[in-house]
Amino acid sequence: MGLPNASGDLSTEVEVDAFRRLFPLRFYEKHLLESIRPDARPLGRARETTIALGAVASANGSALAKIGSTTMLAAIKMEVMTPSLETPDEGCIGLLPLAARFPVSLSLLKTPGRPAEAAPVVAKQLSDTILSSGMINLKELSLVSGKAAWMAYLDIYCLDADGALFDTALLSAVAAFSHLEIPVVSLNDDGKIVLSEEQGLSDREPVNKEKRKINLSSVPFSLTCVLHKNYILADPTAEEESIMDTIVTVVLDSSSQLVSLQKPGGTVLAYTSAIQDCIALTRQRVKELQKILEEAISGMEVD
Amino acid sequence: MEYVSPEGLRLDGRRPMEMRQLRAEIGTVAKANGSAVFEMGNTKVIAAVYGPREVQNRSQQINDQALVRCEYSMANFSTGDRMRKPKGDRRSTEISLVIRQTMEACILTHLMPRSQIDIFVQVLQADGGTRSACINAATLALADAGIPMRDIVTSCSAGYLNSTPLLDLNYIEDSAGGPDVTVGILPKLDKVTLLQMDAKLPVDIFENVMGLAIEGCKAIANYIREVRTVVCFLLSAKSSISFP
Amino acid sequence: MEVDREDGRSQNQLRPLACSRNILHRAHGSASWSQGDTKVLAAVYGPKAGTKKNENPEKACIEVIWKPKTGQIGKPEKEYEMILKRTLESVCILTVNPNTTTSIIVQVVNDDGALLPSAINAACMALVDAGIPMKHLAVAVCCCVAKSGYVILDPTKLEEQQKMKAFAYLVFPNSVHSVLPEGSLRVEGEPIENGIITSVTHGIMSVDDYFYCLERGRAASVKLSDFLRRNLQQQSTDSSKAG
Amino acid sequence: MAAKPGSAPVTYSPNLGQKTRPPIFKDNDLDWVRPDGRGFHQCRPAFFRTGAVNSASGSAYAELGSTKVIVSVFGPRESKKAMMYSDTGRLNCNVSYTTFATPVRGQGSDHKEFSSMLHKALEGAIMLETFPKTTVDVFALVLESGGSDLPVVISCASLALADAGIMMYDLVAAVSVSCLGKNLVIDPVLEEESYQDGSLMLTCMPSRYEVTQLTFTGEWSTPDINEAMQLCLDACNKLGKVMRTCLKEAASGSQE
Amino acid sequence: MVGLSVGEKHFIQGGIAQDLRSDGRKRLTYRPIYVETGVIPQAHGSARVRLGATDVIASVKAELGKPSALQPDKGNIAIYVDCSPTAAPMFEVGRGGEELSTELSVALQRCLLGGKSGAGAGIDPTSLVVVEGKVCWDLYIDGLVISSDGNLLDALAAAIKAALSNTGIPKVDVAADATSDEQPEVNISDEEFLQFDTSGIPVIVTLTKVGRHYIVDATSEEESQMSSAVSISVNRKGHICGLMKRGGVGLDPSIILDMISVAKHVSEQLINKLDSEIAAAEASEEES
Repeated sequence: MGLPNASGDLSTEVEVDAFRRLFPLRFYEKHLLESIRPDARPLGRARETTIALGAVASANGSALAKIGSTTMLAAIKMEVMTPSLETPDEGCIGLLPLAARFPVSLSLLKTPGRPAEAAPVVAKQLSDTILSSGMINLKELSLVSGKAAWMAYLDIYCLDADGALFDTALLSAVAAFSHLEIPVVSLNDDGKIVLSEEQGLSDREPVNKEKRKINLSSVPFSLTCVLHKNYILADPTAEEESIMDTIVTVVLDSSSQLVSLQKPGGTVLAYTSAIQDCIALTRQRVKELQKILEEAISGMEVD
Repeated sequence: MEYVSPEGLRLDGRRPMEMRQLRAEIGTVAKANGSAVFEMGNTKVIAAVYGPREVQNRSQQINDQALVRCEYSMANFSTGDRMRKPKGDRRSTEISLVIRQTMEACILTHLMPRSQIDIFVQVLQADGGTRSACINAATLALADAGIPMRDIVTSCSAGYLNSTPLLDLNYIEDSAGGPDVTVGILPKLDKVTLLQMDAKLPVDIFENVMGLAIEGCKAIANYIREVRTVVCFLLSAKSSISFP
Repeated sequence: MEVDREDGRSQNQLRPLACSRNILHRAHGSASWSQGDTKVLAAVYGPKAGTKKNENPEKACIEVIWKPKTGQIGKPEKEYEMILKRTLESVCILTVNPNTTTSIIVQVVNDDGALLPSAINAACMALVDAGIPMKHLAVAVCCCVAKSGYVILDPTKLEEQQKMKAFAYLVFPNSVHSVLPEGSLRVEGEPIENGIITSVTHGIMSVDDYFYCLERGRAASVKLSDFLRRNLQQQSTDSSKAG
Repeated sequence: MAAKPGSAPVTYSPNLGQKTRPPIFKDNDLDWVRPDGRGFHQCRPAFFRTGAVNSASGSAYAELGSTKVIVSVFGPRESKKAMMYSDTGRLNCNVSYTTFATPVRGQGSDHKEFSSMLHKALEGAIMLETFPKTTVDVFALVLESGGSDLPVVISCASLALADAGIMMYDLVAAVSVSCLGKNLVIDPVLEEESYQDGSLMLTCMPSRYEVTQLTFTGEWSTPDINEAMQLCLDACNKLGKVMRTCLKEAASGSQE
Repeated sequence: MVGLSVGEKHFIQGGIAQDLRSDGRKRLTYRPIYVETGVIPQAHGSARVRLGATDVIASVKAELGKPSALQPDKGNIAIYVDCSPTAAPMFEVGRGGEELSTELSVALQRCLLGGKSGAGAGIDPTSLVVVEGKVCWDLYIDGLVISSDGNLLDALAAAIKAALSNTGIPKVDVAADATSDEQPEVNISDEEFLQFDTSGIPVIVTLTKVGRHYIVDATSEEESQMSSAVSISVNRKGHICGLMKRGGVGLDPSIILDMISVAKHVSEQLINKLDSEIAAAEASEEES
């Protein structure tokens, strides 16, 4: 660890930007001493978060979620399938979140190539989380028992990556599900499910008159934190994630049950107190996110 | 199903020991260093050789011999039903490897160190025995490119159906599921360089079938020599005109 | 609370452990780890020169390749690779061999529950066998929260599928034998072996359940690290005898 | 219960076959109204914004009617090792659709045809010699397809390149025209495209008055070609102005 | 990749400027075209076209299929081009060949199949329908590049035209009593074949701009010197059936209009030449 001392003399002379590039860790540590981060946030605060529902008209449900500059677009398309024999009255969620299909962040500044590599991992974690949280009752996706059920294809595109990929992906997915409007369909002569209005079958009884929205119970929300020494930094940027590599992601549902707690390695060992702090931060964050989502939904209804 | 009629005729009217019509043509691809078309009945294969030339991928360079590469591909219209297979499937990778190994064995690779020879074979029509046809076409193309070889390699297949050894199987006979013995030989040295079989066969019958295939190879070798002499003759005639 | 387990274990009891090292000749280090019927083979190649693209050349790079028992590599395997890579990176001393790559190949021989922890233990032993510099060992445990609320350790596949509502994979450092008086190696008032290297959970549990899992996992990790220590000492004396 | 690979159930979209037969065009059917009520020679209002993606060197978002496109540009950065030395820069273009861009769920894969068309439309405008040995990557993602996708992608990509500070002779504006019966319809929507008799796409550098890419499909007579090209050139001029204002606004915004 | 020295480049450019190209042709002269039909017996129609050292094969296969729901009165036609690595080592799997193949396929589809509604197509897709909305012929046209020395697109278009002239689609009888919603039974005749009307199939003329002039039928050496190129497909009536600019620098609109009129002029001779070659090839095939 000779570097910090060697840089001691330099640090007074070089400009801030150069110092940041040359000694990123020291740059951050100097900020952390003052309990502030380079983007003027206190350690425990998340970045500005916005949700825009209905970003894509061609999908049945869609949402654009933005945490800081990390941007994810989630959209759901509903298709009809024949349910499996074991679960004749259940639908299915085709979870194919292609979290980072869009080759982002290959620029030289950020850790190159991260999202493309991280995509399958984020996708797997996301589908585990959504399915194990029990957010969606698959029975609601049934149309005709044993004959037809909905398959909800969820696709997530990462438009801009700047840390906290999983949080943004989960938020966009949850928002897209809450925006989802199931089309009115009826059964035609061939035993196929078709849209009611367009086939001139409006005289027929729609199969799903009631079920136009999905009831979301116990919605999961997440917060990613970075641990460094004794500090806990909530909602890290990509730069923070790459410099301080101990990442803890906590997912809690609306009744404060733990859905997932991921800490894949990292130089810092997490002790009970740190874990407790992370969970406490997540609890606050869940409340924030719930409010943001509610506002977005009520904003939609006013329109 | 009956593959050999009581009169001793095969489905396409051949005798069991009869080979299909052979046809070869040299120098069909103008831009290649060497090229040839080889036809065995309805099976038609085109081969092109590029090289010896600088190695494209430096990491593959071999310091004491030439790098031989081979790629086999089938045209979409080469089979009865139109196929739409992606390039580079397992079968073509395997055949590429077989051809490469066979040709590598006869090329004097040590004479061309740090260089690369590419052999590309394209099947225009597949009617059984594409493997053999490809090897024969590749031999001709290599000879056309003037690449030094120990000997030419010729290849022919033979099978065993209805208790009869059959030479040079066509597609219907090939897909009957019987044994299919593909042999490649160096005719002058009288050595076998390739031998493939993928079925169960008693040893004494196998020897018979293999012997038949070797006879086929020799016949092809004679034909190939003939083609080459004609070409050489034409070439010398041409050069005598342009450089009197 | 008494819990019936199919194999008659108590809820905190681990399955019989077995570990042998240096079983592959071509690899620089190798180990097989079995925990009941779950068996994993790990091989280490390296360090070899150069890092892959996108990796920091100022540090040693660790590459993990997960080979499932059957089938192709899918998203779950990618996730395992990522977790294993991150875990091992935090255990190894990466600054010793900068600009090198160490590959760890994990072959699943049989999966009967607690697969990822077994793989981590196997990989860790293989690294020791290869002589890769490490800060400490990583000791991995699987804790399960059953539908009826109790916590069991080291579940079998059957238990994972039928009874469990959630489980946590936890990785801790091995317990330290110190010449210093008890308690000197404490961070924030907790012994170092209580720090979590890796935590992965699936399924819904309450926060209290998670902390209970942590407690149980820590207790088990002490036993596991004793086993590892004994195993390492035993084999090193074996080899010195043979030599 | 996520679909496991291999055992994925077969699904179909309920709105397949929804298309009603197109209206028949009489020779002088000028009363016909376009689906969105525009005039035949009227483009959709264009909205452009640069700097939509922070992690890219340059990016732009474009929205014309329901066609929504986002383009990000990376580079110039070091070419791949396997590439041979080149004394001019390389341009690598990639156009892909999101799975939900089209009415029926697609595969979301790369669109090879559009990728190569985008490359051809841009290569004439970029000063490749200003960044030797390096590559500029242009990634376009069609978020929602609402007709005239390729022209929008091209215009948007040229804005993203400008945003990334890549040297260009001029911006590239692109417009397409559909031929429906005897009528020429500019900037067609998806519905019009699906039953067009012919189409023409023109990309040009408005200030230099040079065509960088031009494609025709369908049968065209010479007077039609002249008319359609003139229509496109005029529209490109106007589009170019909109793009220019967008860049100016972005530049003045960043100065403040 | 064509590696040329500066001298060679000047020689090519200078020759074009003086209307005398390296192989003795004028700027608007094609290389001799050789057509051979029926080269692939397994296909319904096939042809091989040689244009100097450029050598391509086109085959036509027809399969019974179902028309799409959107256009029940039209058959489906698909064109695929494959560049064999024999033509150039560049076309090896995973190296550039696929890109060129896609580009050529798209260009041919654009030029030969007309607009989305099928108007202006070289082959009338309605002639492929057997029972409206139920059964139709799916036509698969495959092009294969065996040897490449420039101007692949023109050669492929000519080969496809020849292959379609050579194509005989089996006559199909439909069982009359089929009910409306069932798939009707069909009998494929082995003896009677239907021929296509190929007179409307356009040819493609690619004009390559080198320096201030443009040339037709460029060899690969000449193509390496191009500043831009435009491919124009023209039918017998002199109508443009498709056009695409193939990269390169920008062009003034008036130059493009000029190129179109030149292409029209050149296409007349090309169509006549090609038709007579096809007729000769067909005749020689029947003889043999």
